[in-house]
Amino acid sequence: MLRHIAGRVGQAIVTTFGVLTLVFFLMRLSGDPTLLLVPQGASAHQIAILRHQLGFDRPLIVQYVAYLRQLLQGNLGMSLVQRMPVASILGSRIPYTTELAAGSLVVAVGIGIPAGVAMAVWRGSLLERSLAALVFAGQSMPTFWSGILMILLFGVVLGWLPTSGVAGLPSLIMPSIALGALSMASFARMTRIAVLDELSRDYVAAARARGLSLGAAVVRHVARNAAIPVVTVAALEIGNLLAGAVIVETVFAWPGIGQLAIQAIAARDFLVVQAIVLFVSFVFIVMNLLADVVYAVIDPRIRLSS
Amino acid sequence: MGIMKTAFLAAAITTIGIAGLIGAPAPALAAPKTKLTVDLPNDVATMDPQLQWDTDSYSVYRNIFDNLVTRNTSGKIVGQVASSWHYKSPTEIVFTIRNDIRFQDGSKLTPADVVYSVERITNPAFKSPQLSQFDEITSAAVTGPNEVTLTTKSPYPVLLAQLVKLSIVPKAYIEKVGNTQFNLHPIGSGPYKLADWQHGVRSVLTATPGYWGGKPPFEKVVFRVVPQDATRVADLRAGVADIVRQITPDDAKSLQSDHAVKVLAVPTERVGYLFVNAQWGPTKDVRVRRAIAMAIDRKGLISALLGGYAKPVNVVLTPASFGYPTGIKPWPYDPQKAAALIKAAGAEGARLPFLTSPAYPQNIIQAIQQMLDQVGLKVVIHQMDQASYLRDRQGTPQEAGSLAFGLWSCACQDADGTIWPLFHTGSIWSKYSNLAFDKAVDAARSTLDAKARMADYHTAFEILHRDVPGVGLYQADAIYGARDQLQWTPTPNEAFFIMDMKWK
Amino acid sequence: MNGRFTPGIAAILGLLAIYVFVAVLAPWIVPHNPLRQILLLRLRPPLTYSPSAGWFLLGTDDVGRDLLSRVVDGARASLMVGALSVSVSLLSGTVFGLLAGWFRGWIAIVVMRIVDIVLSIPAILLAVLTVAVLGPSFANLILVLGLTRWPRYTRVAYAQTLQVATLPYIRAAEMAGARAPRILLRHILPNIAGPLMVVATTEFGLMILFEAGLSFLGLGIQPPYPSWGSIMSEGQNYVASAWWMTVFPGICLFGVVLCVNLLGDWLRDRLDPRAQSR
Amino acid sequence: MSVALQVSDLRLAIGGVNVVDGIAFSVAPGEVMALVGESGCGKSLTAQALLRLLPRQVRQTGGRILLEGEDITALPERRLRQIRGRRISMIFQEPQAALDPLSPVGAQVREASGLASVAAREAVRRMLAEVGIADPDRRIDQYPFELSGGMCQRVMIASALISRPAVLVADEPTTALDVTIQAQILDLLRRLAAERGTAIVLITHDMGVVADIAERVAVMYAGRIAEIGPTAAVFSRPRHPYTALLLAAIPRLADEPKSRLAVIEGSVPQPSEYGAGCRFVGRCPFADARCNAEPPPLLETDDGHFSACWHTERLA
Repeated sequence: MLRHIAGRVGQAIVTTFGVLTLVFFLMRLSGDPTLLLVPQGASAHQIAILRHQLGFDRPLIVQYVAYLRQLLQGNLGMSLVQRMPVASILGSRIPYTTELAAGSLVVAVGIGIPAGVAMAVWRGSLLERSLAALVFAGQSMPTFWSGILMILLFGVVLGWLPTSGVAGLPSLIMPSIALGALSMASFARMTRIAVLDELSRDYVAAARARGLSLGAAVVRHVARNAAIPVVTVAALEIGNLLAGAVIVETVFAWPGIGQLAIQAIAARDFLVVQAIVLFVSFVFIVMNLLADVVYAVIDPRIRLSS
Repeated sequence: MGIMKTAFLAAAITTIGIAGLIGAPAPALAAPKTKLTVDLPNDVATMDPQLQWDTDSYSVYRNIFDNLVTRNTSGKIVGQVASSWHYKSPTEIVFTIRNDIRFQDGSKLTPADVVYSVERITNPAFKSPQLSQFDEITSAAVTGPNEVTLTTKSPYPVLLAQLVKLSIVPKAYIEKVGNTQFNLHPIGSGPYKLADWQHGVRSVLTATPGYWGGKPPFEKVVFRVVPQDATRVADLRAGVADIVRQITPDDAKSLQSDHAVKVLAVPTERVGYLFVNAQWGPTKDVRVRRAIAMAIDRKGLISALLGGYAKPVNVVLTPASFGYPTGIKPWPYDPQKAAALIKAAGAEGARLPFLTSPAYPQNIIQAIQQMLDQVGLKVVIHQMDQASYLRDRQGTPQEAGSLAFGLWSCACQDADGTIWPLFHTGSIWSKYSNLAFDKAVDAARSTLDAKARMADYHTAFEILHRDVPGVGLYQADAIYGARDQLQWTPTPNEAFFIMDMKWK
Repeated sequence: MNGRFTPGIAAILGLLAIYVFVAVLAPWIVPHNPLRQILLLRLRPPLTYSPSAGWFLLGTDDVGRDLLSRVVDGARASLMVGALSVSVSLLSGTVFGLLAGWFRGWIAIVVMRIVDIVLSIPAILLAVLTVAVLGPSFANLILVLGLTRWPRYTRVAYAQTLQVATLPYIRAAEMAGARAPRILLRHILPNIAGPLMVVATTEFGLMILFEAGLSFLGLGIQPPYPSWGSIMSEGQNYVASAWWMTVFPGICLFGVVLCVNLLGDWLRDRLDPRAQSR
Repeated sequence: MSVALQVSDLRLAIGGVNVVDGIAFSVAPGEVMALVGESGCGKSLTAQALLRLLPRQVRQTGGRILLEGEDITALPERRLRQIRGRRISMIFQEPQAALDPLSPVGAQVREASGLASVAAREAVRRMLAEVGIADPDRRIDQYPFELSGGMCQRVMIASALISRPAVLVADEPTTALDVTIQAQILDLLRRLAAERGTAIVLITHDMGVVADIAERVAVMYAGRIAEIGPTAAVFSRPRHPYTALLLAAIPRLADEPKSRLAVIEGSVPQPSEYGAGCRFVGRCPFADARCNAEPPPLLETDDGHFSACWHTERLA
């Protein structure tokens, strides 16, 4: 188990390094923030001076090595646009994204998993078809569209919920639904397949032959067995949620790292973008390791064999 | 698990904290208004006033800091930290500094702080993007008990207009805490001080007791970040916000039917213009450029798309700026003649790349495209993000496209800040070269004699009118929406002084 | 939902056919020129009639263009973006996956590591970044979407190829002297085409959503040409006053993506032995 | 003679075709009755029907199942749940697949006992001991993956018998096990049947197993019973050509228990290919016009020995 985890971490480090490198060069190829920073009337000479002072006239490879060196010392650097340590910028945004991701997971898991179980148990019924339509509807809407319409309906017309921004739990509801709807279908589909898979196994028939009802068999035996692939999906979906958060946070003016990422790319705030990508990779790794731990908790074959 | 738990906890605490801060939106009518809520489209980029001058940032920090000089509501430059000034020579200007100003930490504002502020922003090592606005200044020195003298390279007529943007920062405090801490926890001498700044969410200012300029009208001012136009308007209607910055002309029109709110609009020095590349492509031919000028129905654009919240301009400058010429008539709107000119130039069906970014009004750009297509051109819109737009627009004549829409403001209300960078030979914005024009604008930039400058600019604008390296379209309004009780007159330079506001 | 050909699936296929039909015939069936602006008739609600210009069944947009015509014409852009970008990513992703699965060793290590790298950058960020580098154009949009999504196919193609390559008849073909390209194309590709088609189907819906998302950020189809995403993005500021600009293209987009997703799910059930009834 | 289970005229249909077509048999307490046939003959469906646990697409279209005299064919699901595991229970072909991999085996045995915790644990422990599991105190908390296949089947048997049901349906209980283990499990079943008076319906395709354990045997072919009777009689004097061919196919080495039914020429007809007459007609050496036209009835040839063939006399 430990060796397995070490291997995973090693792989993840290689991946993260690759991600960082890719993003570093992509960002540098897209220009630099100097033009965005200077007042409109600045001359070419004045722009060149600022670019030099900011260090963007150095060869790319020099900038790259300097960045890596700084990173290895645990320093994410200073945002040249906001003139603040990148770590503190990120630190102020991460809680919001965490909040949003948690809210969306509640929506996605809370609807997706029961729907998936129901779809498997009542396979071929009208209920299955209706649930399928529901979860796929959630996945088939552009988040910004459903977001805008929700804002219009619940925020502007009905006035039940804050239109956007951060204002306690009520303001979390709409963004969570908009974002959670995306993952809901993945959870439902995976749960359905996993439960169907398990339902066809002999131990379910054996449990029923012992006098258990189908419901009791699902609760006592199927649920835990089916949970294993679903946990894998959950770990992957966290990544998808972070990607979806980019648009949702922009629509709802939610001050998380998704919104920050778009703003930072637009502003060519390189170090902030790189730090966000680093953070996302980190979350990926942690989630996958967490999934491994959950497997071990659920499955005695993993727990006891290590 | 630990990480998740901590994050959740942090999130929960944030949520509770925010819920407490926002409180009830609708205040009781009887109690005096103590808290003003403002919706801005963007967060403050930096609280350090010497790092940039974007509208959202200075809407906030300009209430924390006093500047050396400022503009009054009628647009005239008046003293703020300086009580008066005089030119000792064409390159030396002497300011008398008020001695009754204190910073928010209680320390006195001295001439040394003024000198420090100038030296800080002009020090290349500080990497201020604003350096270019002040790099004509060669030295700043304390020359008397309450006196500071600034020296410029050459006679520099726009100096005072540029100094409107110079905030005075506390030397001792910055030297103690450093630039990063100063940016996060700024201290100024203005009517408000920063109480809380949640990045991307809000900044909260509270009134400075005993402010030298009088009692601030509200105890507390909350600036919220609300990027969506529609949401700012909804907040205003719902009473969640008392005043919102930057609403669209369409929203302004729809707000007129709501009696609880009002629209505050003022013509600014911001000019909407169409750049026409005189050094590359079909528009190298002056006939094509003139045809473009004649193909655009500016009045139609303004009435249909800007809801009247703009005024047509005759040149690439607004009347709010020094140097706006009176006698020059624009090219008349005449699509037939334009089409004929294009035919004569053999440019029928010529492809004109039209650069733009999401920062500019899309409907105007598409309307211009149709107007130009109707006279026989083929305009192709290239929409890219702002950074790429600037890179291409400021690149070589080939990269800059044939056309580009721009909204120009030099924040100095002077022709020098507009047509010099836009059209002077060798400027990064200019894809045009005319030595007579260069001579006129160079002359206007190096004399303090207002009459002579006016004459120079008249000459310059006549040349531009003939050569059409750009088409002035309109003077844009700054449009604010406010609750009806708020008394305030917005200014052409888009200052956002809480001190000038009142609640009725 | 269980892999059989039901009336529901027939209805979905029929609806998709209508979409494609409308998209192909758009230039001939639009009631107005989708690019023609009438500034005096901007932001008119659905069912507006103008004596000079005729009916505007779905209203007009913010520069007075007929919304119905733009939505119909937008179907073309949206479906084209979906189809072309899926083709690009399907093709490149499959080639990499086949090669990695066939040759294994360091080629597989390198390819699959790149796959991991690309997949661990949130797709929309990668797309925004790449657009910033390449500059926006229709071709670049396709390229960007394709380049962002190919790893999905590579993963599937790789896993399937590994599996299929060990089958006896492949080994037999190999021993009989068939060369790698021939084996890959004639024997392995047909065997892994099913799962790839399932991925391609759901990706198609995703790409349409993706284009809309990029348009929302101002980086999609170039104006004045309409795509559903760009119409909605132009409409977002008028959502309170001119809801039709946001609602109608959104419904069209929702409809097609829903159909494609349901179709993909049906295909998956048909092809995935694990989900078959026992 | 008392009867634990009596099945009469059982018909099961998939999409309108009777895949089990009117079979009938009965089992006495303590008796082992084998249901033997090739795969697809309907023996497993019959087993599932006995517990009323048929797959959804299968419908019972006729017949009665009497469990200790009570007809369970019409009982509601709620009553059936009280019967399953208490009065009739089942064990499966792959014991490891029939146990939930994530639950301790003891818990799964207890599930069938319907007892509360403390008493249950002791009951489970005793039951495990009874099915021959050494060190039941340790095993009770172990997971299926920690147990061997034979041990798992013992656990299954324990869970099936802990409530002392009248009937145990054993669906190919030894097929997946090693030869030596197979014999042990069969011994165990025989012993328990005798000791507890449990009637066992043994589903198998293995004539060797039948010979080893069953007192009576029913040979199924294509959804019908071809021949039924005491094992000794059927083996010594088969009265149906199918049985005869099956027996002939057993390798001569008498103690070879792994004999399979695979060496008869031709193949079992698909349900869609069933004709009007005898279903073995395609593979039968005696087939004639009558066989093609009319299904042969199941007639008693000797005492307790029945066969469904128009040509029984030719096998005498």
